[in-house]
Amino acid sequence: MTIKEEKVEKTENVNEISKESDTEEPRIGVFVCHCGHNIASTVDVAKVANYAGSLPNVVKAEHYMFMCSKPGVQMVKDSIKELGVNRTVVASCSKNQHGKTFARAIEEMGLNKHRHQQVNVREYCSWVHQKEKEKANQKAMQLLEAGVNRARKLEDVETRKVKTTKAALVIGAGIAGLRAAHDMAELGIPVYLVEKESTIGGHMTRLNKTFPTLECPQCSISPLTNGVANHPLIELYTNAHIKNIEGSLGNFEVEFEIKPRYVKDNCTSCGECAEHCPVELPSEWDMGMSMRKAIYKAYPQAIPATYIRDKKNCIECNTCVNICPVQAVDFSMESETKTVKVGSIVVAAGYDEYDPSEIEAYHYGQKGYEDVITQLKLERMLSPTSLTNSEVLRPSDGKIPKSVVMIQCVGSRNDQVGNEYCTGVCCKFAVKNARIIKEMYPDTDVTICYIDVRTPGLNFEELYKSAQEIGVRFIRGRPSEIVRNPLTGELRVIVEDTLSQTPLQLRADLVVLSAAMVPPEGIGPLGSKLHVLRSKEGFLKEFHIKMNPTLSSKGGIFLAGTIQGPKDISESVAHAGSAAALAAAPLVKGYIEKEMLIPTIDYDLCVNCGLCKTVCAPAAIDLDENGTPSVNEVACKSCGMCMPVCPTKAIQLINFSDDQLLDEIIALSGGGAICE
Amino acid sequence: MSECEVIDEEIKEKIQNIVVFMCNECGQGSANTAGVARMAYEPAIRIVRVQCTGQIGPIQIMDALNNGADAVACVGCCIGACHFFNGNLLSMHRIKLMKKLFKELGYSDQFVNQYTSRAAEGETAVGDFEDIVERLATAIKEEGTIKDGC
Amino acid sequence: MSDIKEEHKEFMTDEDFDQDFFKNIERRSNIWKCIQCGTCTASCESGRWTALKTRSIVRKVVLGDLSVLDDPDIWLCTTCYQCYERCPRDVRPTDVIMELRNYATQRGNISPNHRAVVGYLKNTGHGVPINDEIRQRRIELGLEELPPTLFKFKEEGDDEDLKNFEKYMFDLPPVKEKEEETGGE
Amino acid sequence: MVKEKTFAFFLGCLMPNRYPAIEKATKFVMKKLGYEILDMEKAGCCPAPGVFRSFNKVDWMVAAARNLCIAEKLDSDILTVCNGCFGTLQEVNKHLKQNEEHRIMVNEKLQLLGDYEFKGTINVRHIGEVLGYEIGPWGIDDMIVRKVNARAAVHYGCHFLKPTRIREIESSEGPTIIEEYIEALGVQSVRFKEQLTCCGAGGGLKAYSGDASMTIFGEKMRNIDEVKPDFILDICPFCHLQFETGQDYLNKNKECNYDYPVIHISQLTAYCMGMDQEFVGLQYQLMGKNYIFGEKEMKKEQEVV
Ligand SMILES: Cc1cc2nc3c(=O)[nH]c(=O)nc-3n(C[C@H](O)[C@H](O)[C@H](O)COP(=O)(O)OP(=O)(O)OC[C@H]3O[C@@H](n4cnc5c(N)ncnc54)[C@H](O)[C@@H]3O)c2cc1C
Ligand SMILES: Cc1cc2nc3c(=O)[nH]c(=O)nc-3n(C[C@H](O)[C@H](O)[C@H](O)COP(=O)(O)OP(=O)(O)OC[C@H]3O[C@@H](n4cnc5c(N)ncnc54)[C@H](O)[C@@H]3O)c2cc1C
Ligand code: SF4
Ligand code: SF4
Ligand code: SF4
Ligand code: SF4
Ligand code: SF4
Ligand code: SF4
Ligand code: SF4
Ligand code: SF4
Repeated sequence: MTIKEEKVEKTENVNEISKESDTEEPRIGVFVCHCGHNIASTVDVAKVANYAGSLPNVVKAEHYMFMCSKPGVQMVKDSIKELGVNRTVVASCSKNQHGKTFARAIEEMGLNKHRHQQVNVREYCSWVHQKEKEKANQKAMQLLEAGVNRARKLEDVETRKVKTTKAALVIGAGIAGLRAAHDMAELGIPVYLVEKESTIGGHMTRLNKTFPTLECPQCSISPLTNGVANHPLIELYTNAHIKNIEGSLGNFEVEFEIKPRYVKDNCTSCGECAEHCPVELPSEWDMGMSMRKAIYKAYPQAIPATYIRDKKNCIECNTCVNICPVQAVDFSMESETKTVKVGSIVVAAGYDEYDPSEIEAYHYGQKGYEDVITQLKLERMLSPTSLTNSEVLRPSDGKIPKSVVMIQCVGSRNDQVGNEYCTGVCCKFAVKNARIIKEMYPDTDVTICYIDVRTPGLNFEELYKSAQEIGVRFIRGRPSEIVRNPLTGELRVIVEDTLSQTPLQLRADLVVLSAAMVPPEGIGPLGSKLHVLRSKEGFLKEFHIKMNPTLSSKGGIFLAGTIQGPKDISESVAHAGSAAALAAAPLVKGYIEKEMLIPTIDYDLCVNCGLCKTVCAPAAIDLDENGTPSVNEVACKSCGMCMPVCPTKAIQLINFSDDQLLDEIIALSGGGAICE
Repeated sequence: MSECEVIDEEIKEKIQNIVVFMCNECGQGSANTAGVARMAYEPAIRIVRVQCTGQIGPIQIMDALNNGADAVACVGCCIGACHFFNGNLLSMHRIKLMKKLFKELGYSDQFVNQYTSRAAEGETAVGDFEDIVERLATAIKEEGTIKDGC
Repeated sequence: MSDIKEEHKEFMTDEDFDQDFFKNIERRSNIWKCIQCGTCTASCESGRWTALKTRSIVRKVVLGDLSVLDDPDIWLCTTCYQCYERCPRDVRPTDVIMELRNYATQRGNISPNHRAVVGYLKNTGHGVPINDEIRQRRIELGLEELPPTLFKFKEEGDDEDLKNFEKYMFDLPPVKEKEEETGGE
Repeated sequence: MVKEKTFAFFLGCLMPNRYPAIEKATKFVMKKLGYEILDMEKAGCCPAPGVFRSFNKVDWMVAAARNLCIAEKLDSDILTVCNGCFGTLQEVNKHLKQNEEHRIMVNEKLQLLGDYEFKGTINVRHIGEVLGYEIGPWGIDDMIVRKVNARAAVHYGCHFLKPTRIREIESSEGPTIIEEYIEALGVQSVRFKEQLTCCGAGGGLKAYSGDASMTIFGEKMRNIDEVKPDFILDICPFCHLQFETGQDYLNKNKECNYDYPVIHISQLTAYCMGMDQEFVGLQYQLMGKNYIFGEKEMKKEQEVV
């Protein structure tokens, strides 16, 4: 299957723009609203209207009881028809409340809606200065004058339709990426799913059981993995890496490289090759809990099922080549580069488990401390396919531990290692695993040392309680260190039980560190290829934490799952669903409509310094090979941040230019007509 | 707040125009909420609607002061909640530099300030306005108005 | 310092705390961020054997509980810096305790032994002054009888530095009426 | 720029006034290593970080700055052999270099004490770091004439490595600098339980509450006794004092029977460089008076060949 690439046509205008706006003489109509008594009881509306009438270019100045009423709106319309008014100013309530009403009115009369200027004399004046009528009056006049000044230079803003490419890219095939890819495909959008590992499913496939229901993750995820692998609209690329991304919302061009597996797709997954391969090494996927060969499949249920040869460790004995019944092994395979066009991108690159060796007092990874492991390793130990046969065995001597101590917040909530955040998931998985161990080995003491137990939400406190009920011991205190007796090799966890103020030494046959979830390896380069910003913790940053937690800083690029910050599976799935819906919307619609409220660049002034690009968060400014900037009209968010950094005032946001603002500022600073 | 009341009338009379650039999101929102709730504040406050505080630079600030404003302030969204990603931080940084410059030139650094507000809470905007006036009044008391310094 | 509370007092109230007292303490904002995790107490080699509970001391500072200044426990810290190294909120409890001791000193809470050490410093320039036995030993080892430190110059009549030292440095408040005897060698 | 291969030798209190043998050994070692050692005339107590900093942090800084100024006048980095002196002088030196406000304050008060002004031109070094890193196990081999075949319980003390962000020498949780160094002298370091804990002397505790100090120390000795080393090796005269008087105290009051010699890194190094056992000064110490290095002497490899 190949995805049909739709031809992207040029953008098209939605509204007609009258080019005369630059040259014609402004004829301004001013309307002051009483708002019943709301404005009129504080502000002398007649006087204000009168004053407006005296300002240059004002051809009509009136006041009326309710400007938003039908007759009020009609007054505005009439002025256009009768007096040739080409810019309107209404001094009434806020832009949010009725600004749109009047803008729509003038649009109906054939004027561009951006020629209306709303002046807020209610919320900003009469309502807040009820006791100071004199000053309120003066202020209202100033506000109005500022509005008129602003109106004088208002320019037309066009709205454009931009065609979008009906295809999407998903980066990362963990649970979040799979969910997003599947959701979009179900909406009829062709999806390219790019995964860097040889298999899909991400961390979830490595877990033993998932909280809060203690379900088998393989069972819950396999309908989705199979669904994705077999979906006619999804093209899956494993062992693949993003090389380059260009373009913006609606039209991206993505280049990625697919590394060779050295096994062709006709592999039947019979396993003959691996069985005879002489090279054996610890499996990364299993965190060293099992062995794999140089030609291997990460785990039995792995998708794609095709085997892969690990070129680095292979000794090229050719056994596999010769033994394969279908001649699938092919050492001549080479990496392949593919370029695709997509309209939206969903990034679902997931997380990594924090490496606790940084916290030296816990001695993780040091000689003699083999029995200090992380929760992910414990998950692998417990899992049905593990080397230990799902038993919990001490790495040092293979015995079942009589006491297990779990340490919480390892690498989270820790200013010294630079991770201030609470991972929010580790309390839940520690409680889960503690309960599982206690159930398996009732004679084993299981202790969780915590600072706070954070198990909010439906079913999670219940999980916590169930762990308490079966005898998991909770100690409120963060262990200071794990000490090893050099004579006996015995480990002890030193902790204060803060609730009873007792310093304790806990004997521990096995110590399990609840390590934080941190940004995945390689996220830096990927982030810069995408031109999206990262949070201080290194995750990709959402556009707005409340209102848009799935959009990235750049339009058209969405975030799904833990790449935006730590989450559990349910949250990752929900997040991915939201990302998929938002990413799909413009593609399903086929176009995006955009007001061209964007900056223009005066190339006579521009000195190609590139400063505007550095502050533009949505990466809407492109520099060509000479360093000459141009504004990507689709990506621009109309923030105007590029303006003040420009040393030559070359870049100016339409209708918010320095020049236009100056006129308004003059009036409001007292430098206007009234003061003279 | 209470200190606001002790500002003597004489100084208050000197404060006529304070230009406040408020962003289109939380800034405007909070000022509108304050209005709806009829929360009184100093009439000298003159609000300019801009897209984002990140749009305001020394040009606008100096334009205002040169044309007679007694002080200038920018009011944006809360840190981390900027609707244009990080415009408020950019502005904050810029205003910090401007304050430094003012000080070096021998002016009070209270003629320009940066604030945040929340759209749903008029109090935040009014609190900002009160603080602007208070700081300005103190500055005027100690060092005179910016016009005196000219 | 006594552990017995006034009998009629059932609760501590806001009046029992001085919220402002520690407002000038260094790195105050970090101290306020303590999450009472107990890493410091667990790290504390002194606290294992003594009444010193580092976490509780930090807590009292946060609360503004001035009794901490009369608490002999703050003098039990050996400045081993173990808590300082490990505190996840970077509170640096060792520094906090050192600063509390400064405040306690101003209140006259100084043990007689510590007073004596300050006395030695002011008299000889050394916290641990030399004695005749060591003078002899130095000669045996082929060293100068007296090291070229302040004390030697004082013996030779050049004691201006030491005098200034005595005059301007480490002024301790006078001995309190009922100063408790504390152990020590 | 400070002079090369030259140190202003900061004596402190305990070394010259209690363990002059360490002073002797250090001078011997540094000379053999080709360093010039300058006397710091009119230096005083560092002053001790636990005690004096507790009373008045400002005065503590001023007194330390006075010592630093003496070395600045000599244009030389300071060499200390004591964790306490190192703690105080290094910390104040770094702090005053960075903190202008405090520098001004301290300099104002310094004028009262004489002609002193802190400029921030020198660094403060510890013998452990000079031997362990600058000379290094790789470099010491050429300098020694004999090796000592022994098992030592190494005690780092607290202020040599901690606070790590100020000391910037090595991690405090699993340091190896001293172990690697003494290995080059033939001495094997035996690991014991809770090796890196405090000896219990610091922070003014020894003076404040001898009992508490001895309780902490008692545990330390029990852990050391478990591995039966030939001697205890330290890098600080104050720890040295604690190990000496502490063993004595435990023997007298707690029915213990310890007699572990306590040896400073300078003493060990000096012996290996050929200084006579007599000058190592064990005969003056309370513990292990009869310990003789030579009994277990090891030939250097070259000599064997
Ligand atoms: C010990 C432990 C136990 C847990 N237990 C539970 C539990 O019981 N219940 C629960 O709900 N949650 C649990 N979680 C959390 C759960 O693992 C995560 O919520 C979930 O796996 C997140 O899925 P994801 O798709 O966001 O990330 P991931 O699973 O990490 O998937 C990301 C995918 O992106 C790929 N990728 C990364 N970078 C790139 C790149 N540059 N290019 C292409 N591909 C890339 C990765 O290879 C990976 O396949 C647990 C976590 C841990 C650590
Ligand atoms: C004190 C408090 C503080 C909070 N602070 C924060 C915060 O700071 N940040 C944060 O992220 N979250 C906060 N929250 C949580 C936040 O309020 C919720 O997450 C969010 O409002 C949930 O939105 P919702 O749309 O799901 O539900 P709701 O806001 O409850 O909306 C449900 C709507 O459905 C309507 N409805 C109900 N039944 C029917 C029916 N039968 N037919 C038709 N309509 C119906 C209701 O009238 C209502 O309009 C806070 C919650 C509380 C209680
Ligand atoms: S490569 Fe060949 S031998 Fe190996 S699993 Fe596939 S089909 Fe079987
Ligand atoms: S060629 Fe490589 S992968 Fe194949 S069997 Fe030999 S070692 Fe294994
Ligand atoms: S979820 Fe629990 S263990 Fe994890 S960081 Fe938060 S409080 Fe610590
Ligand atoms: S219920 Fe709310 S307040 Fe209580 S622990 Fe849970 S999240 Fe916190
Ligand atoms: S207005 Fe300027 S800074 Fe803002 S998005 Fe557009 S180009 Fe970027
Ligand atoms: S900042 Fe101004 S001068 Fe510099 S590149 Fe951008 S538009 Fe051109
Ligand atoms: S280690 Fe730090 S955060 Fe934890 S209780 Fe002690 S001072 Fe507070
Ligand atoms: S520095 Fe003091 S309080 Fe901190 S662990 Fe050491 S002895 Fe305890």
